[in-house]
Amino acid sequence: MNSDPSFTSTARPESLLATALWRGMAFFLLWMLLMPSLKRGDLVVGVLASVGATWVSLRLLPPSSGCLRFGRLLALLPHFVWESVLAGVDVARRALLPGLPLRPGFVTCPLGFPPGFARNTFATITTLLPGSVAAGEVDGVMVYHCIDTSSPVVEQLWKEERLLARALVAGRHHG
Amino acid sequence: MIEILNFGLAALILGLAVWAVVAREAPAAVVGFIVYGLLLTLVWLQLQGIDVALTEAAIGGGLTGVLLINAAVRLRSTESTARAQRPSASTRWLAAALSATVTGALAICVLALPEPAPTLAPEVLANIAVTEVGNPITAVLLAFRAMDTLLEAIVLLFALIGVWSLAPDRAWGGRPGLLQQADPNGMLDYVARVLPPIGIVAGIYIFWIGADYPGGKFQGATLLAAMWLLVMMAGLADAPPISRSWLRWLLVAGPLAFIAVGVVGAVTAGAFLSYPHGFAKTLILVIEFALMPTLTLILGLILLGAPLRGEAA
Amino acid sequence: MAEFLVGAAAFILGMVALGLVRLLRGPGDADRIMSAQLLGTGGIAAVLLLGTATGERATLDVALTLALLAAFAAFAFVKAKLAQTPGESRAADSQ
Amino acid sequence: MTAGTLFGLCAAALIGLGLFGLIVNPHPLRKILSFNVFGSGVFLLFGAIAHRGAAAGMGGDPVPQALLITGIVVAFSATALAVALLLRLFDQTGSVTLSSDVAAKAGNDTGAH
Amino acid sequence: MKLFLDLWTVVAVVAGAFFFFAGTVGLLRFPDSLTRLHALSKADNLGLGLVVLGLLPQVDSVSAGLKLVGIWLLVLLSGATAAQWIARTFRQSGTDP
Repeated sequence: MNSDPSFTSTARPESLLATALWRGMAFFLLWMLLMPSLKRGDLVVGVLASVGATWVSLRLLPPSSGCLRFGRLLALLPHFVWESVLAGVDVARRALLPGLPLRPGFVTCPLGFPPGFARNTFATITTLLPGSVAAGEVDGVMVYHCIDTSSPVVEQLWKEERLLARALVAGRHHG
Repeated sequence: MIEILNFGLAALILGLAVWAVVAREAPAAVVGFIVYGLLLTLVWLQLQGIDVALTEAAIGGGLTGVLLINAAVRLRSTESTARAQRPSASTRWLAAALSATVTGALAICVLALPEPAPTLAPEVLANIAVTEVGNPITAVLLAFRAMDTLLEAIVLLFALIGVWSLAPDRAWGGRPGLLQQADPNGMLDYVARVLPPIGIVAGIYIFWIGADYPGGKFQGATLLAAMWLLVMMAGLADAPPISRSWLRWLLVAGPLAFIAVGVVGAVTAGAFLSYPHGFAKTLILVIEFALMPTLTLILGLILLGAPLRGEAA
Repeated sequence: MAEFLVGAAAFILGMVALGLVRLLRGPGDADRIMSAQLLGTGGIAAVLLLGTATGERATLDVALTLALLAAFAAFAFVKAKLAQTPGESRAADSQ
Repeated sequence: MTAGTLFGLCAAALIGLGLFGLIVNPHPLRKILSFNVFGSGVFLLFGAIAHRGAAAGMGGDPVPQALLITGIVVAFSATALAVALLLRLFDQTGSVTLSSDVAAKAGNDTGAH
Repeated sequence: MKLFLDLWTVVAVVAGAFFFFAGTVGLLRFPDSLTRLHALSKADNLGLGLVVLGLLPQVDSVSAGLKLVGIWLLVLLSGATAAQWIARTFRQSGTDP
């Protein structure tokens, strides 16, 4: 698997404790969002739930598997929301106007992200973008199903990849 | 407007039930049944039973669907022989006549229900303050009809023992279910890594809020069990061997705590499962916290089925 | 406003119910699962609309439960299918 | 027509449908599925009656609603047990027929070795 | 202000309902299963997003609004991953890429 070094070398070594604290805070925020109450019992159960969730998340996604930079992802959010609106409009047009071209097919798209968490996140986000649904990989190269193979899908995906490389830090190894 | 919605829902539910009964292939029928469960959730909302809607969403839409679809795909090869054994036309007509009679009789009963309807709601409201919980359903489940809930937990345990006892002799004490291959680049793996922590927070929230608002241990435990199953389906964790003593202790911890509280009630308050004055909420919480892990484990393990592999696998 | 929200819920349910034609006609099992997914998303939208119309906050928890389990059946289904056909499974992919 | 009456009638029809499927479907899995339709019909009938008992500011009578939750969970465990039995029968004999002569024959075949 | 917010709700919910409609038409009309998957994974996720957007001014607290958005994100995650998972299974079992 030859991946572009620029995608992996940016992974700074995250200490286990720092990751655990960040995630624990995120889960506690989620709890407060679900149950906006400051009663003592509610807070205690909330802390217990966050600790449990953090423990499970550290086992499922150890810090070495890569991370998201939430701030940068948030900055990209308007772009992706707009793109997914375009995706919906695109599909709606093709569904409702019989005259529009429909040339479905597969394209392969070599990506810089190594396999693992970062690439799966990229694939999930791009599935919501216009014209492409990720469909697994062949020999380590991503395959996309396109609704219109005459449109420049691969170039579009590469553009998104460059944007997302800022927010997604690939891990050192699989998983 | 609400009538249109209700009529549409009723029509859709009937159509899907017909499909689940008559569809040619079992997987297609099961998918219909999953959709049916989802629409039933909406019906429960329309009938003002939010607690029931939550249960249906978690169990009807989630766990039952997984259980049945798995079985339908595995048993696909047996369908053609079964189709050949279809009962004769006269049997089918007889069955149709019987079913129509039952439906007719029930419909007449529904239309002849007494007015005003008998209800226990005022009694529940008058006595709920004693239990110190805010959700009347939880008060019924753990105070007014606590015996039902205790027996239910025991029924669940017996069902699990029944499932386990179907194990072939060589696999007794081993791990339930088939070994799942991990697939590190697949999407199931991705979801099974990202979703469970969120599901844990949500499941514990649904459990905890049940004291005062719709929710409770069954719904919360179902969510937790579903997350556990997701992780096992992706091959990220294996099911524990059923001979482990920690597992068996956890499985009986809930009912034992329940019975212990009941006995305490018998001594201090004069009747089995009655709570001494002022301690109702504390004791209800003790039961809830003890039942939660038990229910999660039972609901997850019962879905995995009988042990099929030795411990080492 | 409540009347409009209930109407919208009824309309969306009607729309996604039309997609159930795929449940009847298939042709494959995947098409059937897709129509169930469509109804799942539409059902969540209907729950949210009805919950807002009645002002009952707890309906949000129903929608949350549905959303967490939305793709569960689809995953279980594909997993079961892959287990049935070991020959053509992941060998092509992940070397 | 009130929601209670409408869904009560709907429940009566579901019970009939489930009963019909339980009798005429030869495949055990389809019998389990029909049984679940039957069961949900019973629950819905119960729920419709609970809804009619709305009083004291509650949307429905909480006692039957609480029993419904118990019922749904127990029905799930019964379904799981039935499916486990069925899969075990399939693993043992390679078929899932409930017809006694065929089952006895299959049982003899596997018992031979 | 109330009128403006109600108008916002009506517009967004109607737009959301429209995308559910379009998704259904796509699911019924598109020629093959993989193309139908596009209709599923894009149109109705957008539909749900617009419904959520429309409901935001109608809920009584910020946390309820954030919960709505969170539910939408969960549906996006499960919808997009299920779509990929189905697409991959199709590619492997059916036609070659």
